[in-house]
Amino acid sequence: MYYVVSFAILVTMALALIRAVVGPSVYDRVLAVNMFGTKTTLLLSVVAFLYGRPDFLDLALTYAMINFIGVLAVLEFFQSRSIRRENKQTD
Amino acid sequence: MELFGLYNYWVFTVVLMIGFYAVIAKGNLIKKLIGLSIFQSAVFLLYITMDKVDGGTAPIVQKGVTDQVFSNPLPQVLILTAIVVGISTTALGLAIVVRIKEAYGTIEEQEVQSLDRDQ
Amino acid sequence: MALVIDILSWILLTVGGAFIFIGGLGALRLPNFYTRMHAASLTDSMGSILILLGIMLQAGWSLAAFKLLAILVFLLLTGPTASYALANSALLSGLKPEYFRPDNAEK
Amino acid sequence: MVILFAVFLLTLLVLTAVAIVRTDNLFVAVMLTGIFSLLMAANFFILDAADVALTEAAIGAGITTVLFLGALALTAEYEKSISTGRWLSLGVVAVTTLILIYATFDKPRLGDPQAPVHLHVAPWYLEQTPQLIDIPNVVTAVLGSFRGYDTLGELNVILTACIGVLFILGGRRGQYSPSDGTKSLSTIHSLRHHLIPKIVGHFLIPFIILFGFYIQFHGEYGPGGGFQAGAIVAAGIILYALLEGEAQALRAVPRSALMGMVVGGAMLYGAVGIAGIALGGNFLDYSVLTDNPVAGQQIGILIIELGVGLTVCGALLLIFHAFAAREETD
Amino acid sequence: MLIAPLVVLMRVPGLPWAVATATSLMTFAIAISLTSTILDSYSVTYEMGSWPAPYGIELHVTSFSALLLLIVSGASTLALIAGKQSLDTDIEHDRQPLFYAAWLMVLTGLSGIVVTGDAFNIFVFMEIASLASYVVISAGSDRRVLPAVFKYLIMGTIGATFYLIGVGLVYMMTGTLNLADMEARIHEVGELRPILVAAGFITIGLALKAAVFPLHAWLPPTYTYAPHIVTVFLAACSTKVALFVLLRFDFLVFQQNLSGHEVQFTVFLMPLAVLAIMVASVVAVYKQNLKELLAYSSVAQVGYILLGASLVSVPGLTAGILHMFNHALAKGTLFLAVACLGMRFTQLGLVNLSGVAKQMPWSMAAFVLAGLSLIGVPGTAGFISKWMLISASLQEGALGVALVAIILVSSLLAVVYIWRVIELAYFGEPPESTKSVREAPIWMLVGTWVAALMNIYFGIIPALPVALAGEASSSLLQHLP
Repeated sequence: MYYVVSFAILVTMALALIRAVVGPSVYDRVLAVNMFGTKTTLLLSVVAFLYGRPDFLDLALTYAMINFIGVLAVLEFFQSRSIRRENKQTD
Repeated sequence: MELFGLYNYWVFTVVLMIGFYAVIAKGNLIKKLIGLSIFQSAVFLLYITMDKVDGGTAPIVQKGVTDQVFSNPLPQVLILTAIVVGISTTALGLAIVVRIKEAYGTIEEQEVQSLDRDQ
Repeated sequence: MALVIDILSWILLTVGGAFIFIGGLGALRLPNFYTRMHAASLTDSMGSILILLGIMLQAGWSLAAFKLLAILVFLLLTGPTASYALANSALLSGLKPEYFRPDNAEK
Repeated sequence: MVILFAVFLLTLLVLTAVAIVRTDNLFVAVMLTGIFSLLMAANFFILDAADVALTEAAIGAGITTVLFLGALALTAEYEKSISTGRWLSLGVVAVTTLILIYATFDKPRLGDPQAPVHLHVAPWYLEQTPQLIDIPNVVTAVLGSFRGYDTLGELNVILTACIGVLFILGGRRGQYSPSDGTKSLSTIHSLRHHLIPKIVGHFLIPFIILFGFYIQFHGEYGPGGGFQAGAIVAAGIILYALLEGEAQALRAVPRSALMGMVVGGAMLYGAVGIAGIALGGNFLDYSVLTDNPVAGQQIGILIIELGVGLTVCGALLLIFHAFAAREETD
Repeated sequence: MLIAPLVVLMRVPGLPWAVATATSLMTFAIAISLTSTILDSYSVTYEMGSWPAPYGIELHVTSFSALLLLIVSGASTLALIAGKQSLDTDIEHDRQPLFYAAWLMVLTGLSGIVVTGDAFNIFVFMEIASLASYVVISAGSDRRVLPAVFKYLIMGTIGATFYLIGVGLVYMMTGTLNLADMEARIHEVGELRPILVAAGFITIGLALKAAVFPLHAWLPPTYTYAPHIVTVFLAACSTKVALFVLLRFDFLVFQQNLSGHEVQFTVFLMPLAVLAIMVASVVAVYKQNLKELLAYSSVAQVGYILLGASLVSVPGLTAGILHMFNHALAKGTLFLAVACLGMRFTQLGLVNLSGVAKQMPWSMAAFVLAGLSLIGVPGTAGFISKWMLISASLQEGALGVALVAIILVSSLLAVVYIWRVIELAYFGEPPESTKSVREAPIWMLVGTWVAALMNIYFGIIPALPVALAGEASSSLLQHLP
């Protein structure tokens, strides 16, 4: 059973990866990265049970966290950049 | 299965070389650093590949379970160290790139070189 | 009883997997950014809930179940937040035609 | 079956790497690097290296991405597609690839229990750790005690990087006098005007830091330890900086405190080592710390992990602030 | 006493010059005491954390490492004592604590590499040393230092990673990281392909770090634009330490286990060494910047060391190792003298230095002495090692004669490039702008002269380094048939 789920997750990861590579806009890529992170988290939870080592769920938690921080960092980068561009234009 | 057993090594080689190519062929300094970090990650893969044992599990002893096979802890320790070394190098490299940008106004290797030649 | 739980968790897992897969498909196939976002973020949340619930049923009452719950709460908090921030900043910079084309969005 | 997962993930890994090299948008490349790290970490996990996966996720996917973004904000976003000596480099790469592939055919198969790696030193660790040190996580035991000297060296590496970044970016600070324009930029410069991320973030930060401490002190029983914990706590504080702005985060945890953490952590490690000598053992010999060698080992590992955590966290944050501070005065 | 190299490792800095110098001095003292122990008993080992060798990390000090430790700590101490004023002018005051911290890290890294007996530990300390040296180099005031450091960083990291790959492959086949243990266990798998490839990777990686000829691109710009005192330290040590690891790996671990290893050594490394000597010497002759000239001369000197090693004989290797010591002395002195000049001149192009000997006689005199040693004039340290190199080459028959010819020609080239400097400095007319230049500060002169006199001392009484080098080379080659 776990196999089926993890396979679905893997395929979705591949799809997200394609979206991240293809783009076209940067936001698409951020979206894909976010999806990718969520999928990795899920995959890890599933595999932890697949291996019978549920104590490794810490890892999945870390991934979820890092993913969130990463996405926020990216967005913050965007905002500061667009603000800077506006400043340049108004100057 | 026999072929899959070597697949990791091939991936290691290919990823390593992709990173290496980025380092030596790309002119953009940040791209070079990205390549460098890929290059280093590939080595991590080599080490982690060695430590896998069939039917093994991560080397954390569980209470009450006796007949477990564990993967090799030593390469993992080495790679923990190597990851930290990797990020240290990256951070330092980025700091230098930022300074280069401030001093030259560009982060393309060729432009930096031509600016130097003009001096 | 154990069988019921097994079957229940299997159903949850399968449906969750299906959700996730559909979401991935949507994110790949839909025509523009906002629709893709719609596909990805909603199925993400639903899929995570289902899958993690499924595993929780398997885990029973234990530390693992608690951790799974933590992961679930975490995902449920961060996922929509990230989506919101993403959509927001896309909209803000959407003035630039590079990222957002009104004619595309109306299709 | 699991090996199929690995094969799948590895293939994705290669694709990501190719995409990273091919794109000329540096920003995209950095994001793909994040994906690359996550994939790598998932792979490590499947290959039974839980500790490494944790570290790679926290440091590789989290901190590295943030640092790259910080540097990108200071430099340029697009790469000009000048490649220097493309054919020569392709040639070098091809030759090296062939050599490496050549080497693979005598290598032990993945997971082969008869591989030399599994026969010589490693079994000793696995057998002796329960008796000599008696903590479940063998990785932590090797890291902290058997190869403690390496870890000390590694601490010095990150210390050096921290010193280096501060030194390199710290120069000529005076030449930037923030004008009014940049002031207003630095106030807008954060996500603080977004209510939802802010509230959620504030809700999460304590948990992240708490989780970091859990990883720190649970490192002997599960995957985790000083490095991971340091990176996670640092990530939590970086999140705070993202939400509230750089200056606010510095007010909460000032630079001098961070420097104190860095130096103090390293000192702590050293002090344990010296204590070993003072009590009649060798350098970094924890057995002599108490009457019972096993308990001594445990205490020693606990303390040095704490030192490692402090240093890593402090150093990463200092590096982050060094980049972010540049950005604001830019 | 054994602990003391480690005390240095502990010294977490944040403190300025005095502490740095004290620590460096302490290391030097330890190095001396270690050396005297080594002279009595062949080698010293120390088990970190009391774990037995292949499991824990072991420090392993042999006569070879003692020699290197002497070079490293001596160069650091001398450079620090002599260079305080020079560094004060190069680096802003508020950044100095960080600078000295990084300096100590270089010292830590280099001495760590030298004393350890564990392959992975070498990597860790190599990274400490190189990261810290990027930092101290980047303190240079010219903006061209930045691309130079970046190049060094890229090449250095590639080198280190190659080394790591090599170690990984060896570990994969032997299951151990301890050098001595590796040596014993590699027998069984010596003929397998991963080991061959590993040998290749380790050699290339370390050759990158050591600036062996075709891989030397990072060295000249780095040395040229680094702060003068940093150049003194690095020129004296960093490539030598990489060479040390290279020789140790090649001879101890791979030597008797790979068939045809000597042939590879001779076929690959000797031409490289010869090319390095010739090409770099010729380039040095044409360089217009004093430091760049000396940097290219360094590349040539690395060639000499490698040439000695590639003879794969005890006298040859002894000569090579001895040349490490002597070159460190000569180059250290030369760069110290340059640092004295650098106190008074911002531009170190040869043109600017015209007639400088009239204003700064003492600095230039030291430069001349060290230059003589570099050329290999009898009575200086450089003569001893070149003489040994020549006599070792002569044992090799016809090939040896050719090598001797090359050594002589390159020595002539050295005469030419040193003479260019001397000619300008002594016989050139000082331009108006430099009339007011005074002699360098007294402490720098004292430091420079101590170094210069050491050149003479070890030229006349070379017993200590010769003994260490001889013992080192015979132990490296103990398995030779």
